Amino acid sequence: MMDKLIFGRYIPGDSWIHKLDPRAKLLSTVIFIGIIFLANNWQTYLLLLLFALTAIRLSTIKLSFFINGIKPLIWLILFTVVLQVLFTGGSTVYFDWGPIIISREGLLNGVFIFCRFVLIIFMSTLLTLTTMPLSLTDAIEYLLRPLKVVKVPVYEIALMLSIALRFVPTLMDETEKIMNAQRARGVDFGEGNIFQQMKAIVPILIPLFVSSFNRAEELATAMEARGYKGGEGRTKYRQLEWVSRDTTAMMAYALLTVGLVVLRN
Amino acid sequence: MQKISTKKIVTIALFMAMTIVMTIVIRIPTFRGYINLGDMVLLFAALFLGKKAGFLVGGLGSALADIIVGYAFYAPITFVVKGLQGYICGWIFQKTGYHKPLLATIPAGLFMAFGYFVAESFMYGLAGAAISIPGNLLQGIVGALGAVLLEKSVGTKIKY
Amino acid sequence: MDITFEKVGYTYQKGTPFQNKALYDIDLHIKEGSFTALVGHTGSGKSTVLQHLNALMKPSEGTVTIGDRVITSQSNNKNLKGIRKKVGIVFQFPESQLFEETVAKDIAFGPKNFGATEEEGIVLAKRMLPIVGLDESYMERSPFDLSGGQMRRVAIAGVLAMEPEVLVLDEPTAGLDPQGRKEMMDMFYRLYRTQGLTIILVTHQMDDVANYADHMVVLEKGTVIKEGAPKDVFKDAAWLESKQLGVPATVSFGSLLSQKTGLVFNGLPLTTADLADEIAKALKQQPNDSKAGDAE
Amino acid sequence: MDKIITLKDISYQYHETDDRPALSNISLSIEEGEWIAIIGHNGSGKSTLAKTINGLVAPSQGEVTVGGLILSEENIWDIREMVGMVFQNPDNQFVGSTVQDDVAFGLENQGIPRDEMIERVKSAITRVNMQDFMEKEPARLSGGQKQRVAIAGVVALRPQIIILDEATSMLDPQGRQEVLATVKEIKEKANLTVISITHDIDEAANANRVLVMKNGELVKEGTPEEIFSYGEQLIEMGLDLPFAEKLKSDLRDRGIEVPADYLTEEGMVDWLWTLLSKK
Ligand SMILES: Nc1ncnc2c1ncn2[C@@H]1O[C@H](COP(=O)(O)OP(=O)(O)OP(=O)(O)O)[C@@H](O)[C@H]1O
Ligand SMILES: Nc1ncnc2c1ncn2[C@@H]1O[C@H](COP(=O)(O)OP(=O)(O)OP(=O)(O)O)[C@@H](O)[C@H]1O
Ligand SMILES: [Mg+2]
Ligand SMILES: [Mg+2]
Repeated sequence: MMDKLIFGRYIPGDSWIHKLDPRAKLLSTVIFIGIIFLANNWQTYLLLLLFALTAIRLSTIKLSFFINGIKPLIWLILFTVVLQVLFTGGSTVYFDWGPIIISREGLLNGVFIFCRFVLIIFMSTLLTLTTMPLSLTDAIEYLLRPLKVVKVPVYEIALMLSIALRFVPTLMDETEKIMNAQRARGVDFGEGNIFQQMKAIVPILIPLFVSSFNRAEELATAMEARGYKGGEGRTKYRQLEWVSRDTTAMMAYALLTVGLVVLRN
Repeated sequence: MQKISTKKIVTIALFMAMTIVMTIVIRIPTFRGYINLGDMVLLFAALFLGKKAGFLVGGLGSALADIIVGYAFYAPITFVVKGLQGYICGWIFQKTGYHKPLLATIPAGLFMAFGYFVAESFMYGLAGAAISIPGNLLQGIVGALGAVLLEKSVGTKIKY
Repeated sequence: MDITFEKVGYTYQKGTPFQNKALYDIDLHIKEGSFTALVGHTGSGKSTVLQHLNALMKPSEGTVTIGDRVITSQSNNKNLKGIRKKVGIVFQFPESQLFEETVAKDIAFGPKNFGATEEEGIVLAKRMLPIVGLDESYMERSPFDLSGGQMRRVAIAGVLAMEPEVLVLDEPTAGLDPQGRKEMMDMFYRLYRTQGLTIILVTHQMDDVANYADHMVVLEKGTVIKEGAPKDVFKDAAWLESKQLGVPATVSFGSLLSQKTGLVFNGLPLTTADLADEIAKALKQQPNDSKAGDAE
Repeated sequence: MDKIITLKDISYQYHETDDRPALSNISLSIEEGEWIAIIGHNGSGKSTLAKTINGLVAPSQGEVTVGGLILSEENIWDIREMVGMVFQNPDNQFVGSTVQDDVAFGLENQGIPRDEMIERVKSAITRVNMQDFMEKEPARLSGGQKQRVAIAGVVALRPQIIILDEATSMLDPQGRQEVLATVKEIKEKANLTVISITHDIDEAANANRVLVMKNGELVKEGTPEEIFSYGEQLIEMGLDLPFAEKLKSDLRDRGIEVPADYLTEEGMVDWLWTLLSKK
């Protein structure tokens, strides 16, 4: 259980994509989700699909990992697609029954929405699979820096994020240990109705929270003993390096955007 | 910039970690898949540490959880919606004199369901967004109740 | 109730890229009424073995037989409560499992899960407190206001209240001071002696093994590399040292003494009392021998 | 030798409602390069005493001098640079996400330039023999390894004093040995002053001087030999009996006359040998 969670769903590797600066990856994911709304015909979707598949190829991670990412959302996706198909009017009607109309436009729309879902999931899965959560917090901190002007305590927030990530595996372990201890005392988890299940969780939650507060107390003491006195005047050990590879990636996105603008209706 | 005490930084960080853990580990199966207890943690944080902490734990903790489990595309929405959920909870609790936690957590939970609805309507259209309302509402309510229970039972067991 | 492992193997996260084989080929027999010590390095698989003892884990390979229940990888998860009640586990740092408002309620939590009523639970709690060395005045106190050592006692009382036949202890004295450690070990030994509990103890303290256990199992890298009575296992001090497991102070002192004085012990003295007996005997014997010599 | 730490008449109480102060009228001084063990039963005030030395606890009365500076609001951070602390629970003092990040944490706090930081992190990690684990997360380390990283974090700051507050009590015997060996080696090389709070007899035996706390007071002090010769009383002081003492007491029960002085195990063997060969 632990291994999975230390990395999130990160799959170690050293492909071109793995090596990209996390800022570049984070930005590109955001850009991709933005420009996907530019696509409105099959040429543009095809272009996006090619782009995404190339990126996946470059990551050397098996396609099945990405397809797995779709599974949990499949019902939501299908439902949305069906609604799109049923309620989009159009000129070429195949079927008409009161408010329910199946038209050529509707079908096409359904297919496009489906593609949009798949593409978004693929690209965000790519981010998760190729980037360690820790480097992501580095990137988030960097991208938050401008907020310092409006008095947001960016250093402190960054520190919180990295401490949070550092403690996730520890707390997972602790959760598992407490669950085991309570199971040994006769608690059944995952049985009964929602209220019974909530009740079964109380003996995990309370110890977990109490111990977290104790941890916080001890950790804060340890940090102050090590000279932590606030964000000011601190230097940074970790540094991100933006190299030509990252610029190339951003250029690719610029080209993709241009391509979409040219091809869209 | 007002200085944040080390203890507060660490406590918020641990709450963020808890949000992630509760989102990932504890899943209560319901009719529409799962509900997780991330909301409960962020609402508890808002009650206990105030609105700003509620915003940080809700926004950053939950967004990080989204990224870790592979729904990075949800992270920006989550950041805003859950961040505000925490903030609203903390704000109401403060305005109402720290007496009635349910008065703060329930509206925050309702806001969350509404927030996701608005955000998702851009992605999936109105109908697609509407289908996640019941699930989100349930999760919001469970979170709201859970947070209040926690505040009652954990609050007496720690010195903060 | 006997517990038997046959060819047991366990793999964490089987079928994922992270799978990790923690146990293999374990054959083990724990007799009813025995006091078994389980020793081995950190990561050798002790805690993983423990969780098989009450079916918190199911073996990936092989079978675990607990009383008359047979657990394999195929067993379903229903009706395990019977096993959980009979085999009580005190996990490492058990104070972290406390959650109730009062000591009494926390102790009664286990029994209630196994069908006891509120009142029965309270009666049990009242009975368990003196066993773990606390008095009745603790019943209504919050467990979170107690000292670390007292919290641990309450947690142990919570497991004892389930009235298990087998008591499994994962490093129960870790982090306690020497006096607390001794009191706690004496308490388990009393339970073993007077109530006939079967005890399985995970420990790094070879002195505890020597003082209390009648059977010991040595784990290394996920499998059993030695099993037997402590007297026999500790005989091979060189082997234990080579495994960096150490020997009880009595054994190392005894061998130092034999080397220097040529004193031969009648069997390996494991406890300080045994050793003192042997030394006293030697001291009293020799004058007699030499007197006999003088007379000639 | 110079006094590196002087406490003058220190008292401290956590809450006004406490029935007795956590520390009352403690005075002591520690010389540069000494290894001090502080023992005492649970709640006797050992941790509180340690925390007054670097200002984590501000005594309500008395004066603390560290490295020639009288502790005050102004120089508290300078003093914390001189005093490194390692706490009991390995998990609750690991701040960084990996070994190297954690060791760097203290250096970041002091605003050390990055180039120098990289060098110091590396050499500190090498000191504690964790160089193969630079990139590892805490979740993948054993307790002993985590404590060694904590020591590296202290060493990187080049302090003059290191305080171990039951730093080995949650570890298995092997982890305990690893940590102690590491501290010993570093102490030799850097002429550190070590203060170790402990319940472990072997750890106390390393000290030049043992201080005994009881109910917030300093009740005894002496060399390990002097303190160990208290025999049965050691248990009340929160320490186990040395094996030789246990054996002595069992022999005494069997009507054998034993010396009152403290004996090491070797000493005990020698004594028995003379006794056996005399007869
Ligand atoms: N939840 C888990 N997921 C994956 N691997 C695990 C998990 N728990 C333990 N392991 C691995 O299984 C092996 C045995 O671990 P186990 O905890 O049983 O050892 P142990 O002998 O109890 O150690 P210790 O003395 O440190 O408690 C180790 O290699 C460990 O890394
Ligand atoms: N944070 C705190 N708030 C209130 N009282 C405290 C706090 N920490 C310690 N005390 C009290 O101060 C006294 C001394 O505690 P301290 O922790 O210094 O003892 P110790 O000798 O280190 O004990 P141990 O061996 O258990 O670590 C105790 O009575 C304890 O209950
Ligand atoms: Mg273990
Ligand atoms: Mg202490």
